[in-house]
Amino acid sequence: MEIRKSYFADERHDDLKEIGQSRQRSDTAGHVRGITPFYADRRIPGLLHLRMVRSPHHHARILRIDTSAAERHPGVKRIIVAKDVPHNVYTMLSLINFGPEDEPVLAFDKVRWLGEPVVAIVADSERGAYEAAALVRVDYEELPAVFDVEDALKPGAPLVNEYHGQNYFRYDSGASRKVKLGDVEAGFQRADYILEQRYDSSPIEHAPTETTGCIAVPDQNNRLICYTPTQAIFFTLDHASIILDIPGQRLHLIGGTAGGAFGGKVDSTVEPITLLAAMLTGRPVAFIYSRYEEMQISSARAAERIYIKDGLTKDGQIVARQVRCYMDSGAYSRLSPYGAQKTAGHFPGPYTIPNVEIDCYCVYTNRTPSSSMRGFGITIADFALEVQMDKLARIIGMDPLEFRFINAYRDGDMKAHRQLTEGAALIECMQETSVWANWPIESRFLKMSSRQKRA
Amino acid sequence: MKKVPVQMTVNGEERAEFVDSGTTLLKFLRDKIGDLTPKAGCLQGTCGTCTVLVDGEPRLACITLVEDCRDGTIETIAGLSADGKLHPLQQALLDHFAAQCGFCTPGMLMAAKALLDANPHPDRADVEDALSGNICRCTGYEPIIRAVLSVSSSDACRDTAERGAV
Amino acid sequence: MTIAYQTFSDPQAASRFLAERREARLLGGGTILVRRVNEGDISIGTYVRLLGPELRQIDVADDMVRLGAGVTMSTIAKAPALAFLAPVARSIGGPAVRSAATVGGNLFARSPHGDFGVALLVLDAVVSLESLEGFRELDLQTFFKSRTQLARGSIVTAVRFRRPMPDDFRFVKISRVKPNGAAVLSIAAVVSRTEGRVSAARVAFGAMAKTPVRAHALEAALTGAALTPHEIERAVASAVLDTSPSSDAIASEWYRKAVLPVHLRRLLWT
Amino acid sequence: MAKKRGRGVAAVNYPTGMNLGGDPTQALVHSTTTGNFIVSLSSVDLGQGMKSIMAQICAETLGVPTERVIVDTADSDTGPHCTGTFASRGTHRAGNAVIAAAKEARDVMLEVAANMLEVDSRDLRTDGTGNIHIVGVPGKSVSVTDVALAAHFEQGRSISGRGMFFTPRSYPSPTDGAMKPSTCYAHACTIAEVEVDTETGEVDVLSIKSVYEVGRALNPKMVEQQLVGGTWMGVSHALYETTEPYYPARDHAARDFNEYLMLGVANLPKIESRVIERPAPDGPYGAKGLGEMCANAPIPAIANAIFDAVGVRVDSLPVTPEKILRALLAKGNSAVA
Repeated sequence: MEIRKSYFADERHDDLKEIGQSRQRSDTAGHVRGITPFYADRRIPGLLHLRMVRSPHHHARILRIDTSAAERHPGVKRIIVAKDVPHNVYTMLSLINFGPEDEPVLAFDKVRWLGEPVVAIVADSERGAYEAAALVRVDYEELPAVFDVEDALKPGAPLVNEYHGQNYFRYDSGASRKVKLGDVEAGFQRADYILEQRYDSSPIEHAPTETTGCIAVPDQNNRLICYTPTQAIFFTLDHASIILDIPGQRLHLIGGTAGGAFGGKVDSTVEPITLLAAMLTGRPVAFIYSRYEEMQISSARAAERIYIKDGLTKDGQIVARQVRCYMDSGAYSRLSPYGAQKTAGHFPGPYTIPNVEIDCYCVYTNRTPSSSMRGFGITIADFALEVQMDKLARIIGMDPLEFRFINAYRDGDMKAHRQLTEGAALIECMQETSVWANWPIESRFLKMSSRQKRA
Repeated sequence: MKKVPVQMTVNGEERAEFVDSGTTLLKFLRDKIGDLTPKAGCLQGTCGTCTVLVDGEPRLACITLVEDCRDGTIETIAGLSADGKLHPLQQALLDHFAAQCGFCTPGMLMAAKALLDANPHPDRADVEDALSGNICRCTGYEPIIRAVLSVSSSDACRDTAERGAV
Repeated sequence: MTIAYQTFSDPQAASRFLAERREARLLGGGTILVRRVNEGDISIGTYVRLLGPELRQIDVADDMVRLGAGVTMSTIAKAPALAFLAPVARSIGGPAVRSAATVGGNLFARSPHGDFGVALLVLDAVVSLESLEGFRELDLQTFFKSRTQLARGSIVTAVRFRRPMPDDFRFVKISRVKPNGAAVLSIAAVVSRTEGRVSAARVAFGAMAKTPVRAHALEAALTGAALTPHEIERAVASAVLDTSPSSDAIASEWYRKAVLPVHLRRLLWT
Repeated sequence: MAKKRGRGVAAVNYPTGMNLGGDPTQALVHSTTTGNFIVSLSSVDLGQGMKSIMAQICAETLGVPTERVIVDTADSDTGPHCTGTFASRGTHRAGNAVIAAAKEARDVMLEVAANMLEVDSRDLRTDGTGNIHIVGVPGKSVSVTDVALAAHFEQGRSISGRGMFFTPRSYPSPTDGAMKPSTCYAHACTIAEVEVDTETGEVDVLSIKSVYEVGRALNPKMVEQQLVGGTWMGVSHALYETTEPYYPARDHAARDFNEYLMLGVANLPKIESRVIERPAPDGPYGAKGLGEMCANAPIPAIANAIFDAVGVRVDSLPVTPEKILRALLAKGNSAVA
């Protein structure tokens, strides 16, 4: 990897002693000896194991939950159902005052996705927990389910989540987070070409090699320790204290080492219930997702559907861009309403376009809730944007890289969300790539600068 | 609970223990021996984080029963640097910045050791095959492949090491 | 709550035990069974381990090969007498899977797994089966057709087959995840050529049905065909006739059928 | 066999830090008796090396070698608050907090040293190797160890500092979406080269060349780790990954690593990276977040390269051989009948 110091040389400082040096990582020596302590490496005597009884249906009413046979199973220490959870219905975004509480820790009236937790079994062995789980009887009445984001928004679609009352998250701007600049219709009028395209993605899993989980241990002084790979110690702590309805000072979270996370370990879905199990039993409890759970139960990167409509002039200016984006949040919000909002702020991409209209919807369907993942709100948008850019260039017979230079944002340009561009460097990245990869472009583009004001 | 005796050599040490019958080698190593270096990444035999050597062959400890390892010889990375000095493979991973979260690292190292024990001069395809059962989600594999190839002394393997300079 | 581990050196005794105990299962390399237990399958209560050197033995006499059911993929990959099968064995998972996975276990692997069975099928292998009724042999085609209905307590103890002429055996496994991910499909073929024509052909497919299958229509079309692009193209058109692939996480039914002739042509022609 | 090659380009930017701000992070720094420094945080190292980078940032600010800094983090009893490690915020937010804390600690350290050397602390400089010198007076210096000992046992001073970094929360306008999502953006441009098998739709990504603008590469080897690993994930996303291969249908959902397809160890393209630096005014030593961005540009670059190679567009992720083959057949471009 080469650092090309000729770019922005006057803005760089090279007089630093530690910064810019490839110091060895402090943790690698532990990694290669296998002594880095991950949460599941804590050896705690008397550890109990938690397993979930999960919904076998995508959408169903719960008629009856019978745990009596499971309770009698030897080795079972505690069965936990919704009523045992002090603050059962929560939303993680409540910590930043965002949206209604919409998700139960344990389902009680309805299940809204295949795999939703209904009953937690705490037993003295994994096997014992599995055996007891098989003895739990839950009667369901299946309900029609909806899996497609646009179907979910049609009149008459099954209502996924009653806490929202409709199958989308309601922003203060309405059904979608909106960004508007200029007048797109006027822009389309001015355009020589219009291109409207649809882009889709399927859910993607973080797939960290270490599955999500935690170990909760009752401590002295009426406190609880939780060994966790959470990406956000205090986010998880605050969240657990809300769900358990106990003051935060009773909780002591110890983490800081994750066997991969990629955004999937922000959710805090395991810590509250495991802490509760430790409180209810007075014993240390481990809840470790199986690989199946990691694949299908832990949040995914949301599937998205994105429509982009562009107005283009013959000389390569994008004069209007209209985007409708649907983020498939699954049955609950988790962090998706925030992600959809981030997407809205990201469009129309790193390009200066005078007329922009963005609508990003966070849509509820009967699938595994989605949440943050590396590139949250951006990755799929960039896929759509950059394929669209390629198509636009080809419409007018222009080189796709040169086309990007024409439209690339520069310092001082007004963005759609009304911030002036600062610190732009897209042009320089493209210049270096062009030269290095031998992708020829006209010399005028090699002379451009992100710091040069647009004419 | 039925306890059964098992005896084997773990990283050069004779071990005799009573275990629950049907115990996996992974559970045995982690819970009985206290060797936490093999990791439980999937318990399905699909990720390689629990890779150890049994009688010199790479095995997935999560789907191997300890009763099938009686009188066997088990090697984990806890034994690689037992004398306090890093094994050349460990040093190579360190030098190549070939670990990030570190969770796959123990299994990767044992898979690589199995390869080099059997074939001291592997080519790139050999290394790819050797690591093909080990999932890494952080590094993109390339630094690990190069680290393993760097341990081999053969010139041929150095030539094939680079699919490209990073 | 623990799982018993019972060893037998007499296959008949093991067979009796398995037939009597619903919760007992025969253990091979653990890739299927131990995984199921780890994942919470509580129907399994006893692992049955069949011991005996013959189970792990490879015997080659003249051109007849006998593989004990417990022979692992890594053993096959290293066996000089079975060099033609090494690419098949090496295509099955990473090295740690191969040092566990057995010949016997592979015959029970569910599609899209079980690539070694595809090779055995094309070799016209015969399966040695131990059950309450005693010892019997089944040709592999019959075995695959009936493997889900085998009497309780049936144990595969060995397979035997004739080693093909050098160069007649061909195998390809198409994986999306390289080098040896699960199969989109696999193809094994034994094609004898005489004077530019196919004198005899056996072809089997993996992941193209619930079990490995022989491609009878294709074999008929190939036999007598000239080894020219045109005639091979004509023959491979009948490849899909004996297939009924499923859709799964690796590939769809449509895709498997669409690319089977392509990979087949490449295997036969190159 | 028909294999066709093509190239595609994509250019992206990426916001650093939690969208719309409002995401504080704190750091505390103190010296031990012998002049080693402890950084107390609650930020989580996800494997990207956050702890090491914080040590480097702290060391630079204090003017001591990195190995003298220990990072103690992610214990809610001992570490001050951090919003969390996500949204490319770790280096930026925690790094700034560490700089602030280390500056405060440095000021005390220099005051103690100034007392020892009987000069004004403004006339002192650290040499980065563990000594403090009087500017312009060669040979007049004290070691950081002696300064720490003196602070503890002679001057009764705590060499310590508190740091907080906070970007005020921006609330989007309900009418036009005016908002401030981020204070700085990283950039990337990627060119992907692919080979497409027109009979099977299989794609081999041959090479990925990317240029990244990251503000400042604080530790180039660790930047490279992110770029290579992130590129791998991007290629993997582009061609392989999904938990629901028949989305929106829920059939055949992946249960394990056999079924959850990822770019295999023998599928790797040649990945090459270059870095340019335009320091962010509010970045720690100019750094921006890059760990997320590097997975993004390869995806459209590959999709565009596939089009360049075989003239079909697959506009849904992942771009599987089946989707390509169907597109080729629809266009009459495949050799398959």
